[in-house]
Amino acid sequence: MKYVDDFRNSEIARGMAARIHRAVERRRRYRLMEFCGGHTHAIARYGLTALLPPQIELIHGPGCPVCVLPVGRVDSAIELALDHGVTLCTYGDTLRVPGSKRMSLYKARAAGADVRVVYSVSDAIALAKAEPAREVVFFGIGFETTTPPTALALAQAREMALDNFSVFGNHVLTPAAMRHLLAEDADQSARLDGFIGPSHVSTVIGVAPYRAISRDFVKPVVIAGFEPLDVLQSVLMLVEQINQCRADTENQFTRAVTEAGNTRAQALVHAAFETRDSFEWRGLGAVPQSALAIRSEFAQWDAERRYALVPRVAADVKTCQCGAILRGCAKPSDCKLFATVCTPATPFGACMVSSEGACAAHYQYGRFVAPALSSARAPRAVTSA
Amino acid sequence: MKYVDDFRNSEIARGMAARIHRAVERRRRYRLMEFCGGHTHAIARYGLTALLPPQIELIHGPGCPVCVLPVGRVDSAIELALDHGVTLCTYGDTLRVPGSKRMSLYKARAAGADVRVVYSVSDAIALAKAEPAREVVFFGIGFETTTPPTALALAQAREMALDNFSVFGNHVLTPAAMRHLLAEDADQSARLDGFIGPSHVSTVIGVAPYRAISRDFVKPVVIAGFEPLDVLQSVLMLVEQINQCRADTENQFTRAVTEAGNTRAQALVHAAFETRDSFEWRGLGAVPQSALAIRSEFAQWDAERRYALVPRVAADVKTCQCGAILRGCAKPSDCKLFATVCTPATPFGACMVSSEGACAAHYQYGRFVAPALSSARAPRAVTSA
Amino acid sequence: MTALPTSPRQPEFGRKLDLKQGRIDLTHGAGGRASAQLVAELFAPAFANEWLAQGNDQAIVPMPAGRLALTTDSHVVAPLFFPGGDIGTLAVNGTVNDLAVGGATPLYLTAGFILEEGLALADLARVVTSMAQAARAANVRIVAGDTKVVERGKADGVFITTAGVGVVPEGVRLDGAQARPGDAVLVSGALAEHGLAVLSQRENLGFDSSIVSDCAALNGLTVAMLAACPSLRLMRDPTRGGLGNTLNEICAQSDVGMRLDETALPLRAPVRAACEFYGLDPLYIANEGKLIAVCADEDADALLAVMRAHPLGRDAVRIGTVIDDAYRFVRLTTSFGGERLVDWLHGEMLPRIC
Amino acid sequence: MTALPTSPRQPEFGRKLDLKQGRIDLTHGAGGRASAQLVAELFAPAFANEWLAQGNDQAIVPMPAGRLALTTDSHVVAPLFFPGGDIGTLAVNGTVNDLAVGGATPLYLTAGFILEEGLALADLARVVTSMAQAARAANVRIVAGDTKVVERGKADGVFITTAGVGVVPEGVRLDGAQARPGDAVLVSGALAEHGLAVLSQRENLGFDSSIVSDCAALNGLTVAMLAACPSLRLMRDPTRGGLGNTLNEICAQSDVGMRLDETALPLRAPVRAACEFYGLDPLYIANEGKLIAVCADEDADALLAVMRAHPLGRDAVRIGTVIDDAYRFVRLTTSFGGERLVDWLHGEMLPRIC
Amino acid sequence: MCLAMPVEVIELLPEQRARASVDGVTREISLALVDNVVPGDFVLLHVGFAIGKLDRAAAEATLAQLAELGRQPGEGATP
Amino acid sequence: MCLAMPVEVIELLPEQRARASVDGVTREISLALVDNVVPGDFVLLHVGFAIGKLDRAAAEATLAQLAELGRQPGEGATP
Ligand code: SF4
Ligand code: SF4
Ligand SMILES: [Mg+2]
Ligand SMILES: [Mg+2]
Ligand SMILES: [Mg+2]
Ligand SMILES: [Mg+2]
Ligand SMILES: [Mg+2]
Ligand SMILES: [Mg+2]
Ligand SMILES: [Mg+2]
Ligand SMILES: [Mg+2]
Ligand SMILES: [Mg+2]
Ligand SMILES: [Mg+2]
Repeated sequence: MKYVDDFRNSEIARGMAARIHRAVERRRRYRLMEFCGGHTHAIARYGLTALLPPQIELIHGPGCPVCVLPVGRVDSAIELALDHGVTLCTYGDTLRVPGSKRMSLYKARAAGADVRVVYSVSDAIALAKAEPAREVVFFGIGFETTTPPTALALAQAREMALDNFSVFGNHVLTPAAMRHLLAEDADQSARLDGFIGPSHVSTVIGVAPYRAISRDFVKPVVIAGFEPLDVLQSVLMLVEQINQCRADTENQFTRAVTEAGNTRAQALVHAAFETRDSFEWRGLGAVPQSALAIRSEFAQWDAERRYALVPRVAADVKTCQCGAILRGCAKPSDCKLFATVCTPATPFGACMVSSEGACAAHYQYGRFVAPALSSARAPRAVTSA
Repeated sequence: MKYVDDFRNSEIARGMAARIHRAVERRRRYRLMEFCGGHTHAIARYGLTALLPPQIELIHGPGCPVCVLPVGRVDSAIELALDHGVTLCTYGDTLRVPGSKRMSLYKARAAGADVRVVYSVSDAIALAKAEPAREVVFFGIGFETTTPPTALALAQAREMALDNFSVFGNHVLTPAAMRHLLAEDADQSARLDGFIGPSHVSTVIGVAPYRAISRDFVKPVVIAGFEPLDVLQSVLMLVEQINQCRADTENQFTRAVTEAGNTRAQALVHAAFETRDSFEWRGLGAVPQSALAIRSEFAQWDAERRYALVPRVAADVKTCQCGAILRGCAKPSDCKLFATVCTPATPFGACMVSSEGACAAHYQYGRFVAPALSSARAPRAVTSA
Repeated sequence: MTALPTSPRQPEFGRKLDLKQGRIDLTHGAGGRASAQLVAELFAPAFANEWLAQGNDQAIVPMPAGRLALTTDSHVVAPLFFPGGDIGTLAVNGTVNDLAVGGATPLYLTAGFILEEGLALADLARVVTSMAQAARAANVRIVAGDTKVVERGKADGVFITTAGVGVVPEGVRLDGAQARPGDAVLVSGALAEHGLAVLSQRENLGFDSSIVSDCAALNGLTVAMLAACPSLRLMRDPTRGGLGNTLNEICAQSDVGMRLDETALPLRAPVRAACEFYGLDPLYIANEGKLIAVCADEDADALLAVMRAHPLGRDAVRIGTVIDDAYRFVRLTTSFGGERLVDWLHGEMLPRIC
Repeated sequence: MTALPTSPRQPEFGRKLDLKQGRIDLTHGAGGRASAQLVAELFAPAFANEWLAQGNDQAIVPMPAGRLALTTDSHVVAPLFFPGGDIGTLAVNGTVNDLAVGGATPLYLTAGFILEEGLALADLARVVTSMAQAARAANVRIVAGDTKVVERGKADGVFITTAGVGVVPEGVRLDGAQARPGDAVLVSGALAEHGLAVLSQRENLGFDSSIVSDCAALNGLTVAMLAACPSLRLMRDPTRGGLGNTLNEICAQSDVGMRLDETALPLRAPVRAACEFYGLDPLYIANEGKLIAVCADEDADALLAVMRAHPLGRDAVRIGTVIDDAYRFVRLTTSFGGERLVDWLHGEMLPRIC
Repeated sequence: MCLAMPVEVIELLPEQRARASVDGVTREISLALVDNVVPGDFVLLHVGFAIGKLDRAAAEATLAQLAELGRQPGEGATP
Repeated sequence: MCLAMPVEVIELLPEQRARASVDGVTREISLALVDNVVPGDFVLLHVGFAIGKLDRAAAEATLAQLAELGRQPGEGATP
């Protein structure tokens, strides 16, 4: 795969790792948060931690748009599908996300809801066009990367006067979450020495939003591609900034991120969405200015208005350590539920929901010494493939 | 079964048969048409022909409301189900009735039509009530026996303002068909010495309509129950009338038929239906005044109007001898198609469609010496139950 | 190594399957953790036996000497539960019986489940329990299985396909082609009860009656019959298509006809009444615990005596005789002394108005 | 008697089945004339063999000495036809392979069909023809079958449940519980091609590629492997759940762990690309013509040589080693020299955005 | 023909409905097409509706007639 | 994370659509979110949409940097 495999060269990776080893100052700690699940994935998938010197600590951030979907929004999606009888079109990632009372869209389907996995919002538009008697709701989730297609769908729906289509909007904003992590308490800010900045999000929003963060919080940010060499190079760039006491925003992912980003996509998003005052993130709680709402011009295509959804408040599971993990204050193995009752098949918290979540990644890729395993000792399988 | 098994006593039947043997005049022929399929069924099912003296010839009439449904009306039912996308509720008997181009409601189902077998028109009403988004059409077929429930359903639909329900009306009138058989040509009339008159039809319409026929055509009619002893007694009564040169209408089925019939049912039918000028009968062609149309007061619940059905004219299969058989001029075994390509599984004509049709009854119950069998010599079954 | 148990084990499942409130969803069919849990917590304990417990892609089982009998049936009944049984009892007994009527001793079953998303786990558990009970009663082991889940609207609750393996003892040679003119035709009991028990539960058609499915495993009865009657030509269970269709199959295979005596046909009063209600012919309605036997005329009485001594053959009767007939017709002498044909079933048995 | 043929025969069917334009309707499942015609004109000629032709409720077949292997799988793939095969080839090969990987010689299959009303007869005929071809290729006989028809919307075209019977030669003892630390883990060829070939045909997901299902019968390959390698511990076909799930099953059964080498995993370029497109992990995607083998380390090279000499094992490679591991983890050494777990599959493999 | 059978009404239900029974088989039927039915009456049932009452006296009379007519000549029948 | 991958546009289609290809796997994508794409261009594909163009010169430059940075000390790297 061109422009993919090149960035997975293990020979170069070893050289990069050696260079990082040489670059770190022996007594110093480098606490770097990779904001995005994509980076978490690359780190776990390629075992990058093992290549890095002990001075570097990677902290998993809240950068998985599926994981951070709060219980209340999942409940509303289930309400749409079960109680309002709509056909809910969704990306495959959301099916296992837990709502309250152990519900999920998988279970809602089993209970009779019409929930369909789509690869693209275009599939939902096509379904609504083909079957005018069906009410189609698209479950819009995702960061700035995924928002432009949803914005385009809203524009198309209006243009086509497609009145059996609407969007349940849950798009969230990454810079707001980064700011929140840094602003919430001084300790937190003090614990982070720099950010590995979003990759594909930045393709859309460009470099500018991070420059402001670097300046406001005096933190270095390096926008990094999702391939393992991208991550290593960005770590090196952060180490160098920290050594030099700089706090700039730099761009490692120059092949896909420009200063201004994708202005066409930004304009589409701006036309269809406005910023919410506040939005709940699973694990983080309410984060100001961190999500988008559909503009009133599109009220007819806004499922929240169309079905008069009442905001649902539902608490995260108490013993779940996600909040601390997402803030960089705890590790998955610190959670009592990890790999006992909370597993990728039966996730409790944000971090276990998507395979990119910190707990899921640790479960799948990093659980070399697992905690005491559950005592379920079931008989062997009757069926075999 | 009380009032059923009593009328199936074979001991008494043998005595009745002996009495009929004694009653017939040796040189005379008694050509008796049993109008109803119910009688045809009893005759075949109990092997009554074998009990009767050779002087008595039983001729099968057109008395099966399913068999006489013409191709065009079946085509319209299929059109409703396939092209108008309605849910067509029907009695189970109609599924195999052939329309044109080898279609049937069975095949329409296979092609995607929503065709549901109901036991009663009430089931269709209940479905329409329960699912307001569904257009439910009841395929109303049958003689005077089956018409009152349909009339009641129309009245209920109006009362409940049930606007997703309608009736595709094909109810037909037996006295009109009897008159037609007698009136159409003098030969035909001359060939019949008397009628075994309808049983459950008469429960509804009473005795009066037949009195007029007896008078107008000088033919004896005996209204007879459907059990074998009823048939035998009625044959005896007809033999006696013929011997005495009488042409009266008599009532053997006194336990269920009164002079006036069921006036409540008649009133309901009259309120909902009016007589059609003419109606096509499979095998008989157009028969004047022989069927009911839904009155204009119920236009909204009349599927013919609601879906603007264009009357379809489609010819019966040419080589089919049904017309002659229904007129009493031929027997099933006279037809080249009988038991070769025309079988109960693949019926061509009216007489093979329902198990009460003359050809089907002969196939099922009376085909002791079959014609040359088809040469299909397929290998044995792979599946077994 | 730590003190972990040394026996093989499943992945961790987190919480247990909710067999009361839970439902089948697509993950139960995806072959991963949820599939393994369904097997571990439901199927394996219910069907427990050493071969199943091997957990391989195939069960490897011992086999006594003799020829092998193989059969399969897919089961799709609606509703899943009916008076006298459910799809689980049916799936076991239907396949056991197809082995038994071949003279085989049923030994092993396999079971393939196709589950519809949304199926209540409680219903599945009930069905599986029924299967386990029926298998114990019939003395067969369910040694291999498979489970697939399809989306809602792409199945109807649960379909179960069972296959059966039995061994045919030396000297036993039953065959549908062995009926000879003069042979006696016997039936082991009252007809049409399974089909009507199912029908009685259908929406819109529902009626109340004492009719209960006759669903049962016939291998006990067939063993007794084989031991008692060396002239036994064939046995068959008149399931789908009923007595009428099954006898036509035998006539076609053996190139003979049959003459039945209507007055001998064992029909209970509620069965006759329910058939009269809906215009159904009991001769074409399914049985799931009855068999037809054909034997030499002279052995018929002795065989009937043996059948009647078994609980499942208490009402066994002779219903007719095999005849020579170029057309291979099944002819019925009516109670009136007339005759009619009992033809192959055409179409379905549906409630009729005429 | 007249000059009628003396061989058994079907009822008259009137006109022949329209295998071009016709569709399955409910009468084809009612057990009467239409059912018999479907069997006579489609299934019987396609699967023709003497046991099937007996037309009894069970097939009675000869059986060589040895232990018996039994297996079953239900097949529910959508769409029914995909590059490289269809549900018919799958239904035969899937069951043949479950026998073959147990060291058995597959001999007999049974097939239960559940058909949806409205299924095009042409599609059914195509599937049945594929089954017949696959059975011939695998040298197995389809000796018993069953067909049910359910109403439109209560199935998905056609479901096929096959059961398989094979014989395990003396001396062959494969078992998923026999893997021992130090053993070599081999795979017979490139991974994930069946699952992706099916996915490529799904509406909304459709992509074009050269990816073709690997669906094939492995019994030729397994015979060669058994002959060549006395230390063969076990074989398994990594179907639903893919390599990842299947290796976890083996580790659970054998109470061991495994260490795989990522660079050794055979993945063709289009498979890697398609997985990248949709966020799928090829380790969990189904194969239908591949097997995993575990053997003593010292025999691995010889076994690989034998496998590579067979057309279905041309790309066989060693992918890892069995290790002692209390947690029975499958660990993958990444191309970067890191390590990750290859866990049991959880949920389904669905296209993802993140 | 028109399938119909005599059934005994065993219980009146609201909305002109009733339970009817034959040989231990019972189901709900509609009485909307007939007047003055009470439990114990027999009605003629067709497609779920009573289409007429059965006149038990007439039934018995017919049966008596049939018994008489069906008696073999040697059995001392009245003419 | 947000799954996205570089794909090569091989054919422009009507309505701002295109065929894209990676290693012999092709599918239709939407170009509605990007400007001035021509066949041969690489775009970043996410949920069926090109969300940005890939700057091939920048990519090559990064690769060159990486090759340089990744060279082991003994290999004669420039600082
Ligand atoms: S293991 Fe589960 S419960 Fe614990 S922090 Fe992670 S997601 Fe939350
Ligand atoms: S056998 Fe068929 S074609 Fe011939 S008259 Fe009877 S119904 Fe018509
Ligand atoms: Mg397998
Ligand atoms: Mg399986
Ligand atoms: Mg059977
Ligand atoms: Mg069968
Ligand atoms: Mg069978
Ligand atoms: Mg069976
Ligand atoms: Mg369903
Ligand atoms: Mg299997
Ligand atoms: Mg298999
Ligand atoms: Mg379907």
